[in-house]
Amino acid sequence: MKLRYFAWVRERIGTAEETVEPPDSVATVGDLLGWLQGRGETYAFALAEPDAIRVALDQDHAERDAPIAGVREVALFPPMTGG
Amino acid sequence: MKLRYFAWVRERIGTAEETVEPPDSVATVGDLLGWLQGRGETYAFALAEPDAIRVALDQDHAERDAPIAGVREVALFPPMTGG
Amino acid sequence: MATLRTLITADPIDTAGEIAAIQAGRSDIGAVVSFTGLCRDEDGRLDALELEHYPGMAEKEIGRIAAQAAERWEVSALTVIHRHGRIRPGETIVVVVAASTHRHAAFEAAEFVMDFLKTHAPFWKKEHARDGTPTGWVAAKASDDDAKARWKD
Amino acid sequence: MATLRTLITADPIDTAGEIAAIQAGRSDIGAVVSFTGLCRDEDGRLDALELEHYPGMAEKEIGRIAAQAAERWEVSALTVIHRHGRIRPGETIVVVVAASTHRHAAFEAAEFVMDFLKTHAPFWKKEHARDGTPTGWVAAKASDDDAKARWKD
Repeated sequence: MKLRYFAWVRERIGTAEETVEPPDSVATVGDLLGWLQGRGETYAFALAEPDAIRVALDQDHAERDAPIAGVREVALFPPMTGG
Repeated sequence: MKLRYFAWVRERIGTAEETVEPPDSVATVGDLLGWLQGRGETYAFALAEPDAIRVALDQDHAERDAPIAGVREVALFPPMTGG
Repeated sequence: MATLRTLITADPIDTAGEIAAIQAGRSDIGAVVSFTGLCRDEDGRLDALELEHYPGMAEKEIGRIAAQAAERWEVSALTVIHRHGRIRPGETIVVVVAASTHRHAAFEAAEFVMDFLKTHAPFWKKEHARDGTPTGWVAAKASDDDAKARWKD
Repeated sequence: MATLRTLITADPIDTAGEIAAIQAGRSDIGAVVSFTGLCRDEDGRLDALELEHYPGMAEKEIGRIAAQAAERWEVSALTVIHRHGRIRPGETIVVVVAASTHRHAAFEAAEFVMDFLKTHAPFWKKEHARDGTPTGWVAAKASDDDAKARWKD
């Protein structure tokens, strides 16, 4: 599964994208965020305030309870500020 | 007092402006409309539907009960359709 | 203090020029909303609209509406231009441009101006048909009164 | 069927050209509303904004928002263009142009697009200060969430 990070999430994690293989127990967006927080200091820092993180699955906005099975690209980013 | 007519009020009365001297008993906009209706067929026709007539006193919108004493210019016209 | 520009004119209206002018030389504006009202051809039936107005009162009324909008919303600048005379399909009848720091003030001010202009500014439209059938005055729409009514506090 | 045009671009946006294009060659349009979002200089403090976006999703999301607006209101045409990359004060970040027969559809469609674009389109603004102090990401505004919420049926 490909992970993409934007804005300060990208800056805090220190990379724009990476490929990961979460264990089978990681079934939802919420599970994935919890799992990522345990991957190291930069992840814990970037995801410290879960409410400030938005998630897209294959380029569609997704809630915390959305299943990630079969998803190819997960994006994590702060609330949007365009326009 | 100068009277000015616009749009179909002007066309029905047959003139764009005229000067009149209503009697002292004509005190309000409503009185003036009633008095004008008695001035002839074209006036009666133009003012037959009083609800369709808007009035401005010295270029300000006015209601039927507005006094006309001291007013120099009274305009009669249909509901506006600009914009 | 908002910069107000109001104009009644028989000349063609340049919407792009008015938008450019309202933001020229300033970098405190974050939002510009423009409204352009155009003459439609009514499915090919219409040759032209004739816009009659009440000179003097038209200027006064549009100035008053613009001032009210600028008092009610935080706009940096507001432009209102209304044309009179003969107007062909595709040509511009009215332009409103509102500039502000944030977008809602600009949207609301422009809509408010249009709603009051429709019901309060002394202009009347007469249709000239393409096939020469008798011309007619456009009737006022109840929906315009409703639109105006919603701005009551 | 409304004509939709959506674009994400690094090039400067030509608001006047987009307004002209939406009404070119048609005489069934009675109302055109444009919204232009501009980069402010924040009282001279700002040197530039950097707009980061999520390529692919940004196009998809803006297309979706435009389609929703066109479904909800009777618009003849709707254009939404958003810029990314480095943008200087006074330059345009976003343009929405809505054309319709009557004005309310155009006003509402343009406002709806902006409210959803602010909260749903994957763009992020970073400020570059003129005096070289550390740059910062612009925080999302609760007022933008409120603005979006009012479009619920």
